[in-house]
Amino acid sequence: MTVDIALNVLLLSFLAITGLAIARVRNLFPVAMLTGLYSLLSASLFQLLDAVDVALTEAAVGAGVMTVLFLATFGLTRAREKSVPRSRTAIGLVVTGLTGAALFYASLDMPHFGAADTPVQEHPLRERYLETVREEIDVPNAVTAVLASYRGYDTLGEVTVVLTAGVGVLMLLGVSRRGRHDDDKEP
Amino acid sequence: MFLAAIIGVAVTMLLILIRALLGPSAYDRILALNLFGTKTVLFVSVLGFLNGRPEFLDLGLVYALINFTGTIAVLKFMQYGDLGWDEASKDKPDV
Amino acid sequence: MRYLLGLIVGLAALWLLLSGHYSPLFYAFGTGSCLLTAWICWRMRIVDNETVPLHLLAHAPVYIAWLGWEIAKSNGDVARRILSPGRSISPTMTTRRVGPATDLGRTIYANSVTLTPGTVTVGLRDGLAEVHALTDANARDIEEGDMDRRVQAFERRGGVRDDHSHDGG
Amino acid sequence: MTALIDMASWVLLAGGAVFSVIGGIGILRMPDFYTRMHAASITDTAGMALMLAGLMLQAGLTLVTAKLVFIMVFLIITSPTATHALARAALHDGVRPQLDHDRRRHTEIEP
Repeated sequence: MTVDIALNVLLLSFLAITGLAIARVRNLFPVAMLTGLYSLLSASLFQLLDAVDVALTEAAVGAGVMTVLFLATFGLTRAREKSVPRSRTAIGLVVTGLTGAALFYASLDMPHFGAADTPVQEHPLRERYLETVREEIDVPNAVTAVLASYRGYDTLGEVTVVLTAGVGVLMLLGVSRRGRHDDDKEP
Repeated sequence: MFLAAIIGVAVTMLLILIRALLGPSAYDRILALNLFGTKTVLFVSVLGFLNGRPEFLDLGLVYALINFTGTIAVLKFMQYGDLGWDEASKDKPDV
Repeated sequence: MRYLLGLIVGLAALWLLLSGHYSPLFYAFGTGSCLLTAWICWRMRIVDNETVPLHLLAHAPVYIAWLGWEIAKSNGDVARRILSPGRSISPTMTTRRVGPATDLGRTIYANSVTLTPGTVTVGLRDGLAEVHALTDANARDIEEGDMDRRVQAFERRGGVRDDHSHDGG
Repeated sequence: MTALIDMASWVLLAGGAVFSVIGGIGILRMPDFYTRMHAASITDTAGMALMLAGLMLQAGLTLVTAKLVFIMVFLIITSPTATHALARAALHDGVRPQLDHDRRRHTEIEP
């Protein structure tokens, strides 16, 4: 358990360093890469919390698709942050600080990690899903069954995200060169 | 012993992070970030074993691929200022 | 056709190893996804001896073993240089005419050079490889061309009998 | 036998960690971008391979090992490609290497 705590602290401090660097660097180009790094780190944190499916999504969307979208945006705009007067950054700092404090305060009400007396553990629906999933859906993973069948429409939206990732990869590897015309480049 | 391995990876990640912050050029940062990605792959792989759930290696596989596409995307952007475009398409239409 | 079959077999093996669930339903899913992928690749016309290098498969272990040994040696060397105090490096750029005849062979060569610590291929154009080496000795190894000959032999054993003369290196 | 395999896997894991840290030190110590790439390739080859091999010994002949092999193959194929693309882009962009010797037979790079 102490190992887990140490790793959590380590990853969180990496996250903090990356976050500070993102805030400080003015050239947006390294910032795009640093946000990718941030996603990889948070995905590792999710894995540490045993939420592998969330980690997968975070890695694919945060590190993969978001980087590509950032870069595509830079292709159309400038990749340098406009300098902002100090008074306005102070307002930003205050707003961020307050939001952070509110979130921290809210987190105090959350049950502890892995606590047994939470709705997740005690709700009667949980038993039903875990017991009947094999007969009803016949897939080995209960989470998959819930995602893909019991709340299939919701998942359909998420799958769209994965499709976007696929399109991003195709775009990158230059397979769809034929479809490109010069007139789709905005001035 | 997985602990020693994970500490090694973590220290490496820290060193790489320092290089990513120091720069000085954008290429140094890309190198550092690409490397940080592969270290993350090792990190999650060892972490799976450390927590006794090595089945989670799929995560490592996905990271390895994402990291590669991310790096290539960044480089493509740097070279052409744009994505999804290839030098070869100018004179040699495919198919 | 041979390459398409090879691709399907390869994909099926990949699926079987990654899936870990063996029941009729999953076999159906697996077969469907393999065939779909193979069809997409075929439609993109990228199924050929370059993307599915069946002919190199049999001889790959020998080359990989040799490459692994080379990588191990140069790893030790570069690690020593990093740890030794003072300046122990002498960065060198050099060029070498690449021996392998096919694009695939050249790529294998360039990637092998890059994979070996101490040397990085920075350019590959018109049969010339431009290499950045950490030390003068690394650069001389490239110029002597041991790896080049190995890749050529690997390529030739794989059945590419392209006997046009090279001007060596 | 199990103890022996355990021992071997520990040695591999520790070796991987050591090489990976050495590479990290190299990334900080090397004087310019191109030499840093060589240090990076240490962590990407020796560090990665030894560590994954150590994990493979722990997993034995299971699907986990197969996945580790795939990770290794992916990394071995993609890492030099990424490094090469990076080096080429840097050279193309006019990042000049600090050199002791320059034996290039052609000068493609604009001053």
